[in-house]
Amino acid sequence: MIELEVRNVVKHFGGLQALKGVSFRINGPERIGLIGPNGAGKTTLTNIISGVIKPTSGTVYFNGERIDPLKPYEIARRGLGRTFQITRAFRRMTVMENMLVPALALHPTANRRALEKKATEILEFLTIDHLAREFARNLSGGQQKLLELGRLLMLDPKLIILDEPFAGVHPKLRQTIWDFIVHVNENLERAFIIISHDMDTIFTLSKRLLVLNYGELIADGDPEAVRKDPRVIEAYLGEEEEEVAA
Amino acid sequence: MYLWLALLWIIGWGVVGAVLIPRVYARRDLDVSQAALAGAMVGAASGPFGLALLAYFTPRLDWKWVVVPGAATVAIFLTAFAATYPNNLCVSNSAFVLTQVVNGLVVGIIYGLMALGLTLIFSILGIVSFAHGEFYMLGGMFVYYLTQEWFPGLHPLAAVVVSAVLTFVIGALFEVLFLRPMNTGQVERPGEYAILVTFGLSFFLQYTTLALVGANPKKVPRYFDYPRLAIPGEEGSLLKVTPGTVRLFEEIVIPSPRVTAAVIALILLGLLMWFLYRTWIGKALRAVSQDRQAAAVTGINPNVMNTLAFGLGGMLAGLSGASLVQVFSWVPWVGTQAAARSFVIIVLGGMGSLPGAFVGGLIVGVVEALGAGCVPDPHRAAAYIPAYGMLILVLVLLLKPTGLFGREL
Amino acid sequence: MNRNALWIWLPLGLGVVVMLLAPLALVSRPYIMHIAIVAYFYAILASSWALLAGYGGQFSFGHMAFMAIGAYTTGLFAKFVRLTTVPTGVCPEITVGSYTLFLLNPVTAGEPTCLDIAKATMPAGTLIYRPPIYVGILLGVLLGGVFGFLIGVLVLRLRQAYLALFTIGFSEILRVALNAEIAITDGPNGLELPPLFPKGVTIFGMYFDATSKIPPYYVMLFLFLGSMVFMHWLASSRYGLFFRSIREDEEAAAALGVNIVRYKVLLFVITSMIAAAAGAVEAHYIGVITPNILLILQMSLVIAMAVIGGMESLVGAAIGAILIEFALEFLRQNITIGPWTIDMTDWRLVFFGLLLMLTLRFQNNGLIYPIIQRLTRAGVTEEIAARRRLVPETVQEGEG
Amino acid sequence: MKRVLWSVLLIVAILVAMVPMAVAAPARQGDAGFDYIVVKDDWLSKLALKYLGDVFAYPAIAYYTNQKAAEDPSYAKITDYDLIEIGWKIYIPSPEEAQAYFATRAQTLGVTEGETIKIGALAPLSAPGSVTGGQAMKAAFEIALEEINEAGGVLGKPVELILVDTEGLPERGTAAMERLITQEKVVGVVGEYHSAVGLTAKEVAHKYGIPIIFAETWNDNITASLYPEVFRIAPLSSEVANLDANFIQWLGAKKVVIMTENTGYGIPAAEQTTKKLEERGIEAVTFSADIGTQDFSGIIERIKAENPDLILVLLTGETSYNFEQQAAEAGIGPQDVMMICNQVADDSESFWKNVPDGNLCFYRKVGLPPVLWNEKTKAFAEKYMERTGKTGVESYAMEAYDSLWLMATAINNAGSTDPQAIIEALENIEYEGVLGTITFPYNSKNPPSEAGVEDKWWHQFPDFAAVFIQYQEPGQPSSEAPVVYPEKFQTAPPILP
Repeated sequence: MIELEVRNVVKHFGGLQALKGVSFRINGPERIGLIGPNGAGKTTLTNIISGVIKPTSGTVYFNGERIDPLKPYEIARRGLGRTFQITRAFRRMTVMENMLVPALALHPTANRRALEKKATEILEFLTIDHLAREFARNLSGGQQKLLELGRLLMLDPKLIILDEPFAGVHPKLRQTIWDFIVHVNENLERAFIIISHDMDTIFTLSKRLLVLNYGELIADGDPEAVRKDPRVIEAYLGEEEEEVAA
Repeated sequence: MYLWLALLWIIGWGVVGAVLIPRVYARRDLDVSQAALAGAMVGAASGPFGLALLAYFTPRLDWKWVVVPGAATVAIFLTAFAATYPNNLCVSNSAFVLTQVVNGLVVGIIYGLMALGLTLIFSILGIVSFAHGEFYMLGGMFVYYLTQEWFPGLHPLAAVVVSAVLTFVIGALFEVLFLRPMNTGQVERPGEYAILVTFGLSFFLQYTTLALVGANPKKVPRYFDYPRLAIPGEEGSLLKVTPGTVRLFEEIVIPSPRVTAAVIALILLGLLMWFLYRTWIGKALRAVSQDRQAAAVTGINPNVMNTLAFGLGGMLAGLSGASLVQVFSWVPWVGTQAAARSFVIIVLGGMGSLPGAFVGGLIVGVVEALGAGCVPDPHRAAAYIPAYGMLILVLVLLLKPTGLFGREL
Repeated sequence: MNRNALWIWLPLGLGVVVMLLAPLALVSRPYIMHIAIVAYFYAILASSWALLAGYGGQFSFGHMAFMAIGAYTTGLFAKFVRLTTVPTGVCPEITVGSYTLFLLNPVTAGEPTCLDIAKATMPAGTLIYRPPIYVGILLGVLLGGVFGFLIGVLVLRLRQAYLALFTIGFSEILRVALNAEIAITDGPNGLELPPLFPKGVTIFGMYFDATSKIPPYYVMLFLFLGSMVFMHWLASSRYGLFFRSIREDEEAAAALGVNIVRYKVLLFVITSMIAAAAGAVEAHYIGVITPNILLILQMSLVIAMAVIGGMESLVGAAIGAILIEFALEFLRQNITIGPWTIDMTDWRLVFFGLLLMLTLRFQNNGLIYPIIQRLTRAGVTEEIAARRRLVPETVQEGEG
Repeated sequence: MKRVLWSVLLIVAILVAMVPMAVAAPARQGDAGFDYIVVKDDWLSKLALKYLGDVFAYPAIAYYTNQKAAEDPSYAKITDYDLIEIGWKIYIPSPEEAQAYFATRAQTLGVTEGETIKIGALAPLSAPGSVTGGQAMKAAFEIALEEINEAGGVLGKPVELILVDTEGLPERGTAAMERLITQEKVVGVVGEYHSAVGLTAKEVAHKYGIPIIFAETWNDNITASLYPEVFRIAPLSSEVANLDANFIQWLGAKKVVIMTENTGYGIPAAEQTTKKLEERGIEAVTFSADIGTQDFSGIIERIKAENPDLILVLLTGETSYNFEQQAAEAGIGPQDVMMICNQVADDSESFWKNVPDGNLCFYRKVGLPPVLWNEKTKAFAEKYMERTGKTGVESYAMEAYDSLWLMATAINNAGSTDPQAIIEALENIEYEGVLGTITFPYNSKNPPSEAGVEDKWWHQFPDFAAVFIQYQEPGQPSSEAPVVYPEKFQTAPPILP
């Protein structure tokens, strides 16, 4: 069962209203794109769902349980994984150690060898298994992104939120990431929320799109419908230049 | 007896407030940034009554919610103190209290100058220099050697200037050799590296000085003998000056070297403000402290600014040493306590805040003077001097880590 | 066991054997034994600090304070707590069964304690016991843990320089208080403690008196080896991974399900208890403990040992500590007043400071750890290169 | 790889640096001397290490080269050990020749070849100890050592003094004693400044049965434990308190403030003085401060409010200077109320530099008053002031000097290095030193309990003299400052503020 329900989430930062009552539902292994201009509230929404910040009002339910008052690690253990906008591999730990942290956090008493085997399989899929004993700091930026994805999978999450998974990644590695997302989504049946500024990728990759603008959810539907939505067009008018730069 | 009860009340309810109020506020989705401090203050001042009201109504907490109960707490403490020790000089003798406060303020200005250097370094480089005390020590040592050993007859003020240049050079050199690699990615853990390497520098400077100059205490004669002066007249004068002392209202006596040191410190403060706010380099420094990247884009070389800031910071410590070497006897380990005091001041004032360092210096000066003056047991009063500041440090870090004027952590 | 592992375990095993057998060779050279005991003491402190700061990223300057808490707890316990068969009636006391546990009152030298007063009224033949030493040591360890817990909870929000300053503050307050409260702690004169084995001890039929260095040598050595084994196990278990992930990136670790608060506090508790244990044993061995061990100088010695050995390696820090303790002692030896004088008392700490700075600048991981790492990670680069060829589709370089 | 190389290099460098200190490299035997042409980067000590196995053997090279140069001008003449030029022809002696040179040189110094007699010395030479005191004691030890060896050493052998830094820390004191006795095999130990260190050092001395003569540790308990090995030529803290109290009474003070340091010396001294003053009906209030306190302004205001007739300063080192000068600046200096400054004031140059307003300060000087100085005292004072550049002789320098001479004399009297014999010799000694005639009347033949005195007199030099001196003119050297008390030594009446 994968079911996320965000109900009327509002978040204030001082006088600034970052989210003005956002509600949506995810049911099943969906592949969702979350887009919006800069400052639309995408990262705030992710942080609220993953428990890093608390909403001013509103609630978040995950698989029938209210998760917004929980601590980030409790939410993570319930199967809700996320990455961050910048790469945050544990730089002075080896790739394999990176992979083991979430696995052992989830299953403290699990057989380490079995976990390593599982990690190796994931790394193989991500084409970085030969680097297992290398320190993460010695990996290239793209490889670190791959490592983050693999590490997240070790948490065995039902819902994965990826913040800019393609930003600054070499085109060849980009394909690996893409394949990985599709594979996990379709074969392992995990839900994805992908945040990206890269319109081409996101429109192709996701099956459903959420569009945030000034803290409001202005569109929710399949990519084709969203593309034609006048409110979305209006929100993005004149923003194209910046999007490319980002 | 009353005092202990009051302390028990203050600490007990303060802790309860500091723990409970943030939780209540968090549960109601309210801003919790001030909740711990305000909770502690309200709890300390009014106990369960105030806390219950606060928890029930959860008003928006601004500075009033800290200052008013804070003042009330101080009032409770003072009342209990007065009731317990009615014969204590701090209760019965207002001239005594005033003298202590003035003395504390005078010394506090100089403490503030030294802490200013530390806070300047923090605001530009983002590190705390643990070698700050050694620059203070060196500043004094240079003045001593310049005026007493190398060039006898050199005017002390000239020596102060030379010593400032020397401490600046040492600071800048150290920055180039040991701190610059932090910014070029040659160092794995910049934050920890900075703590340790400045620590090593402190070790190195202190023991090198000891090995070179020995342990005999050194001191420079007072820089200026003041002219004899009495305003308005000898009898009932408001201000009376003799070569060695300055006397206010007949009651408050300040030794003249301290006044000299404080005046030097104030002039330097003025110069520093002019430098930071009126010159191009100063503006560039402030720009770097606000936003490194943006500053770099406008053509400011952040590496040069780092060197400049560390040199300036060391120089400020050196200058406070140079102005105090006529007040205190000087030995190679003289910087240790001064450095500890600077830490207290910048934490209290807010790390990286220039006005904070100055105000913090004044507060610490007064607190130490009052602590030494008022703690009833004469045995403990002075023995605990190093602890008064540290107590402030620990409390500030627990209740309001950003200090009085600090930016968010 | 592969070749690499052999290269690590062989020297380590040899080292342990040497340490175990050293007293045979050193039995007539108690001074070397003494340095060795002190070296193990510093090794425990340096390696537990390495666990706290190198693994956990908690840059505490209060490690010596926990050590002092252990030492003073057992010292005060030995000074003030007595057991007797008859209630004293004047001392604060609790009676359990036929025994009464009571506290002596702090008095200035020369005045009678409550026990002296009570003795007058006690029936003849009343036995008064000092509670065993190990109880005091255990209490010290326990109290070290309690303080570690408190400090750990208090510093949760503080990072790097803030944490360093907070712990300096804590340790200074403790030092000043121990200095000033002379009636209780004997102030700067130091609190005197009974030896580890006040009545001597018999091991394998051999009797060692209270002043013999052999029993304390083994006590300290086993404490050292025991804590090393324990810390090594901890560091290589999941706890070690969690500690290091917290050091690297707290937020990311939390997002991966690591309970940061719990492991941070746990880390403080464990390392404080180890430091307290070392302090308690050392204090009984030396026989006196003064507040001066809390001077920042002493703390910086421990930190420098860990840094020079290698902060990210328990073994590296321990070896660094042992080497430096011996080096400092031998360098100190050079002050001979004969025809030639080289004054190492003055210069030895200068060199030490210079070494610390140079190590940090050019050899970030310390001097010992890279060697260990070279052994543990021998072949990794080759292995990666070899396997890369087997996986041709690997994309070479991203553009991070 | 590069990092490992660095590590190995650094470690090797440390070890290499340690090796020559731990073990002196053995001299190579059987080689004959030879001529040598100086090349780039040579210097004498390097050659000495290379060919003679001893970095300090370079004077031998110079000696033999100069001898050859006298006959054969192709050899260079070495006038400055630090200056040799490339191309010079010098003569490197064989190790035997070098040894022969040192043996003859030693003989000219009155020292016979062969093993030395080792005496240990304790002094605080680094912080937190009182480095000022330690360095003064060290200078005095050096003078005594030179004199002893010039006079032919002890039992016909040269004395080797092994001075160990105790850092003022009791635990370091234990370690230092362990090292001296078990590692260096010293036959006796002298010195120490801090009472806290003395208290632990005496335990180690007792454990190994090695005699120790304490120079400047005043704590009564050091001798009161009745250890046969422990002797002391420093005054007893309680007796000093008595002297102070007598002086204060004589001055006519009614209310006294004692400003003491928070240490093993200061606290008991203040307590004892208070007790003695109370016996005389004089009120006393004690303030105490941490060592290293700089700013006394708060405390000084409180002292002012107590309105004392006299302030007794039991702070030491730079802390005492800080207090005295700040008190003077705040209007309760020695020119405003009577002040007994700390004995460090005896170093008048340092005193006047640090306490320019310190005129009329009294201070207690342990040791003979200058009028009673014997030849030995005068000779020592002259040497000491020349060596240190000071203008006075601190009592602890005198005590350090006497303690070493006393030990040497006792060994000579005993005729052996057996500790028991030395202890016996010390018990019977009557030694003329810079402090006067030193004896230990309360000993195993005359224990304190039988002699009817307190235990603290055990192995204690009882006739320690102490006088009170007053600076009566600003900038006055301590040698010219008059003795004001006791009256039988008085050279000028006290000037009261």
